[in-house]
Amino acid sequence: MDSLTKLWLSTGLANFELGQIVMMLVGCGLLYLAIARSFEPLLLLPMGFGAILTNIPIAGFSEAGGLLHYIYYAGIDTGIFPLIIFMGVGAMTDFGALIANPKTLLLGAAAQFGIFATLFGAIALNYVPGIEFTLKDASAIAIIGGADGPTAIFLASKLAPELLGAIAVAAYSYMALVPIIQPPIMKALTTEEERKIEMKQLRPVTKIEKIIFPLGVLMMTIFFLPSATPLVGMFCLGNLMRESGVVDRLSTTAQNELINITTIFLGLGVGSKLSAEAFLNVETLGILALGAVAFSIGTASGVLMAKTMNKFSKDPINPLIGAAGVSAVPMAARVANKVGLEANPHNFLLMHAMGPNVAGVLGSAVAAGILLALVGG
Amino acid sequence: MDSLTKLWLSTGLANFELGQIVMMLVGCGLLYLAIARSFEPLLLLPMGFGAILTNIPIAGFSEAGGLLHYIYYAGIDTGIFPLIIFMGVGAMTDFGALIANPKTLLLGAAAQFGIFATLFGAIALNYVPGIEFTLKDASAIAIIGGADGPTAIFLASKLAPELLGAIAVAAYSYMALVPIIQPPIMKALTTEEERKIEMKQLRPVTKIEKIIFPLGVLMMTIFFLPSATPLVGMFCLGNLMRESGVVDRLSTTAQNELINITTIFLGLGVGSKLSAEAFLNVETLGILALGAVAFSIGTASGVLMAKTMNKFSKDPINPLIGAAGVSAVPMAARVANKVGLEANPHNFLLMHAMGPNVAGVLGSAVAAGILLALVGG
Amino acid sequence: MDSLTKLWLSTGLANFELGQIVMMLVGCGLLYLAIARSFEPLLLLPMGFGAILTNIPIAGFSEAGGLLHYIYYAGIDTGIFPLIIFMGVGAMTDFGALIANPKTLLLGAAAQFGIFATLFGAIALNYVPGIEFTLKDASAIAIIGGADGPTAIFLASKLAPELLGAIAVAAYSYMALVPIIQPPIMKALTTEEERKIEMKQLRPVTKIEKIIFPLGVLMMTIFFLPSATPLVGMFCLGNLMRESGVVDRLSTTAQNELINITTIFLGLGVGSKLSAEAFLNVETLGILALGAVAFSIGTASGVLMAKTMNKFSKDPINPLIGAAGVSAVPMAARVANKVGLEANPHNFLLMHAMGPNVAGVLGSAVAAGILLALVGG
Amino acid sequence: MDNMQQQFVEAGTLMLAGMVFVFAFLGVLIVFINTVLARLAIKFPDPIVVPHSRANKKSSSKAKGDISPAVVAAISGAVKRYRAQHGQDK
Amino acid sequence: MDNMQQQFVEAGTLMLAGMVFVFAFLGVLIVFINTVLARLAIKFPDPIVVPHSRANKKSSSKAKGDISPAVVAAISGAVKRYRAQHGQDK
Amino acid sequence: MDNMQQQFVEAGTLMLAGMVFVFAFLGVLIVFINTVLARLAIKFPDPIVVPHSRANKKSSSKAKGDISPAVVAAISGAVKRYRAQHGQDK
Ligand code: NA
Ligand code: NA
Ligand code: NA
Repeated sequence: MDSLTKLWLSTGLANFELGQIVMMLVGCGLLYLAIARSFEPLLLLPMGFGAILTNIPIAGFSEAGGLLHYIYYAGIDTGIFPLIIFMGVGAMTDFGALIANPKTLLLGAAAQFGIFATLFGAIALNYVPGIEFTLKDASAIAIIGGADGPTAIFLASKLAPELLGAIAVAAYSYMALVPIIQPPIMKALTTEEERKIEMKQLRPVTKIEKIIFPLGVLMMTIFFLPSATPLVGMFCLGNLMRESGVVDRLSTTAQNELINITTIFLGLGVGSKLSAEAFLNVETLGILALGAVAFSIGTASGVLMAKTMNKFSKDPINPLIGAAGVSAVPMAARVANKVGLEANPHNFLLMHAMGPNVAGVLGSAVAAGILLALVGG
Repeated sequence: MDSLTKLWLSTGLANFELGQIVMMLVGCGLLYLAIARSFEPLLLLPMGFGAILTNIPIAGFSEAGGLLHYIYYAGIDTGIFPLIIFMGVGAMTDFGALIANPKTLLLGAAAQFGIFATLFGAIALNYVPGIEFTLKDASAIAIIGGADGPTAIFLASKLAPELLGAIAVAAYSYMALVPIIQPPIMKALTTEEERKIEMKQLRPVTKIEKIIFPLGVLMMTIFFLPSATPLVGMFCLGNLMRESGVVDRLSTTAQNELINITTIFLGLGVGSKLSAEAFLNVETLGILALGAVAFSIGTASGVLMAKTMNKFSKDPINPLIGAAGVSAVPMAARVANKVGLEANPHNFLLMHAMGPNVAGVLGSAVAAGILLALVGG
Repeated sequence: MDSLTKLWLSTGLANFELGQIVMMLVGCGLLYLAIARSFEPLLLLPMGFGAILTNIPIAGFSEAGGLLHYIYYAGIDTGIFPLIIFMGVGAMTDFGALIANPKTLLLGAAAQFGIFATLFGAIALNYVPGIEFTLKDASAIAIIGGADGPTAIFLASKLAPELLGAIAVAAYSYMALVPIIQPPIMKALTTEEERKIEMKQLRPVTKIEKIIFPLGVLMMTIFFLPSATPLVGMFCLGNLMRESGVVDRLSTTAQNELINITTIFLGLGVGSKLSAEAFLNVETLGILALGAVAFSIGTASGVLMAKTMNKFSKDPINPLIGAAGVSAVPMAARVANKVGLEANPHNFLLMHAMGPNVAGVLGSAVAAGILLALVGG
Repeated sequence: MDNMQQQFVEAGTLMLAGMVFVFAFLGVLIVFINTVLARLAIKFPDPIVVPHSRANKKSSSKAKGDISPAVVAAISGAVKRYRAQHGQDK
Repeated sequence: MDNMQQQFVEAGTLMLAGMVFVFAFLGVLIVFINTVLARLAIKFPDPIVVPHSRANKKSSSKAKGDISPAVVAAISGAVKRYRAQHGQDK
Repeated sequence: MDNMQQQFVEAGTLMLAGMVFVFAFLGVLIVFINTVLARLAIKFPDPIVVPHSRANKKSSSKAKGDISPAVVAAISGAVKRYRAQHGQDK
């Protein structure tokens, strides 16, 4: 009988707390979004699974000696996993469209207004009882507006690790929701005529430009914003490996096995931050609300910037591509293309939208660097 | 001359101890089994090599600062390597046959009697002078009967790290010997008529069943046996990645590069536990003997359970597939198929034996969890 | 304004030191050599990039908590990365040519004179003011003559970590320069007649020989030089995985993804040692000079040994293949082949030069072991 | 040996508790498969993949030696061209 | 709430400084692309890959159903051999 | 400079000991290859892979433009079918 009692006391049923059950359901919700809805499944599946594991009573996944504990402290607390992901993303990114039409960098810049406006909004939320965001917290939340997962995880792990789970959930959920969030905003801010605008074909870009571009970006980051060099540096390393053409085996590995391995563990590690204490509170609701605001403002700023540029530009600019400035590569560019096609079946904006899209990645890495420099100290 | 003396004193020849030489021969024996006999070469080759390296005098592979020391403490002492392997095995496992014929889970349950009977036997061995197994030791030894390498390594690293080497050697050796150990037992316990039994074709299994199954297994483990969730959880994560169909690149990496990398280091790390002090003693002989007993009892229980079920079942059950309940995937299922074919050339049992085979993996993970819960505390 | 001041103070421009700028230019130089000149790009590209990153002011890549800090201390300080690379190189190496013509081992031995002569030279450089090499430093520098990158990094990390950056730069640069350094020396030391010598076709080598060879090499290293067993052991493990034919999936992973991942991080980690304090001094100039001397002496010794052997050998030996004894696999063998073809368009030395070439790898690993045993204590 | 006896009792208890638990656990899993999964399978059947007369194609190509129609078309074209170039078979 | 006001001022300053900086940074990048990269592109144009009448081939093969000349050559040989072996068409 | 001299002596000793050792080590390896490996090669020769007239096939296919027999068979079938379908060459 002693054994049976011991066995019963060692069951989950005898030890569950309500918060753990709720968080497991949250984890199941993330799995549902990942599997049934194909919402960013590469990260949400391991993240949802990690959320379930971390909330198992007794098992101690996230306590000293537990698997998720090791993963979190080795890979996320150190910033190593997001940086490896960023290297892989860099190795997957083709800056050709951006170099061919550099003006689109301004769209990537404008869309970052989503970040800074959200920062303001996060501070305003302090009026709500139960919410108390420091400037660091607010900065980590605001980066959701950058629509870039690894950037958000990296910044949150540095500025507000206790909010990391909620921030990552919000960032990836809204990234997956881009095809739903963006089109109404894009349509509301543009006229039918504007959406019909066809753009000039892009010029071909030479190999030397593509090789020097990441180095130029890195140099500028070094000169003006060293705090962004971890993110930008690893991104540029990946891109240089890709474009140099002399280390194809490293580039291929960075784009495939290495990023895959890291993604599994990054997802598990982020999921391990979805504990009841850290997630089940008013602040999480605030973060989710702010995330939606951030994406909307970012989209709007990008579109409005593109409208303005179209007025002054020699070559026509379809305002829709401004929405791609929030990054969320390549989904946002595809959304711009789709909305454009709806207005004009001959209007192929995909390549033109890739410019602001990758500009948005740089833009939000720069914004993250600014926040680290000014708030992180 | 001084240099020459120093050089001589730094040779292996001047520093060998007998135990080290014997253990190197053991390592060579494992390499021989792996290469010439194809005995579980994926693990026995690196394990044998690790055994050689760890016994090199002066080189200090397993001392602080040595390569095997890092590997062991980072990957095995923490349990990370066996868990990654388990995730990869999960990503390789198709539960279709089990879902189509869930009764076979009982065969996987019955075969675990090999584990618990061995536990009893290990305690009995304490009558032998020179052997003194605690209940923890006995539990770690008993898990050999689970016929599942990573489970055995995981449990031994938690309950009896000093026996890890001998346990891993026994587990993998007997797993490789399954085609030799099992057939006589299977034939002794069945009649020619029973072996000829053909089974009904399995029904097709839908995608939703395959997706929900790992989640259901995980939930049950959480409810009833949290101590098994590291093993079962990672296994189910791998299986979910496989069946969900939305993260194929993660699943592929888990089944290939990630499991390969981990296997190399797991083998080396386990080999590093094959030092003379830990291996050259009566206890190792006891472990080897108990391992053989464990496999035999597990096989017999599985077959006898299948015989019994066949008597009460509507659809005929060939008792041979009970032997596959020990796990040792997919070897034991192949053995069942082969013995079946010998009795009846039209009798293809492979798919039917895969059910108890994967049930055995779950069964031994559950058994490991019970031992951890009751003995590990 | 406060923010703007803070932002300005957080720029790189406000914090640059001259040494950092120079070292970034050195990093750019390495990138140039890697990309535009294809000089050992697999290592020089990440190394050059690491050199840039480590010299960014404020960013703190190589300080506690920085990415390169983690990489260096986890992978290079421990010796793990070079050993994994060595395993991969072992899995890529075919010892067939060496086994078919074992005499070529003597060429691999002779070429190591480049190492030991350079050790003497490094001590002699202590006469130069500003240079003060201990015997450990001199040994770490001398190993450049081994023309084997991972061996040099491994030894330098053990004997003279503060010189690691300069040693790695020298080793890889000269390895890339082998097609320029070697031919004049080879031509100066051989007659036109000698270069025309055609060699007997190599006998086929059986599988069993290829399997036992790495084990034999390991056993001899254990007997006579345990301090070389980390390098030789991992090399032989890789080779055994290759030749055994039973673990092809491990061998393939060791030759591809695992070595690629490790190469990226090894390069970054080595680059992180290219700080201004460690690199911008007279000692670096001395190391670069000694490296050139080492390669030249190694080449010359190999050729002279081959000349001598040709006089006493029954079968003709083309002295050019002696130059391949420095290792730098497979470049040095190709150089021998090319110079041979220039003298005699029917003279295909590639396979014959592979013997001394891989012998050179063993030779320099042995030399590294000797230095570790006699100087490292 | 009082100690041994106690150990045997413990081992025996473990054996009993363990086997009961394993059977219970896997038994519940059977129930889970037969109820939850079975219902799910009915509610969410796999989409039926319309093989758009793939079977036909397969059997016909098999009858003709496993050459796919695409290859046949390609070869037919090639043979025509060959003849045109070489002026044969006219 | 003095504290809140101060936080708003800080947040506002951050917003201003941040947006100015982001635009300045990406703006300089535009200049970089339009000057440095543009000049490099002129100085080091991509090597022109001579398509050795690939265009011709392509169009011709398209006209004839997308069969490459190499395949045609192979098939021609095969047809010849087939005839030789079977003694047809003589 | 007494210290320098001592260092030179050490370096010289290292050079001597090192080169002797390297030659001895690799020399013994030669002996190992010539004795142990050579004997093993005789005792365990590689299984002779019967190339089932692969050599013939190779040379014949080379003579006919490197088309494998399988492809020829496939094409032969295709040609036959083509004729059957088009009623030519009868
Ligand atoms: Na962005
Ligand atoms: Na089992
Ligand atoms: Na060498």
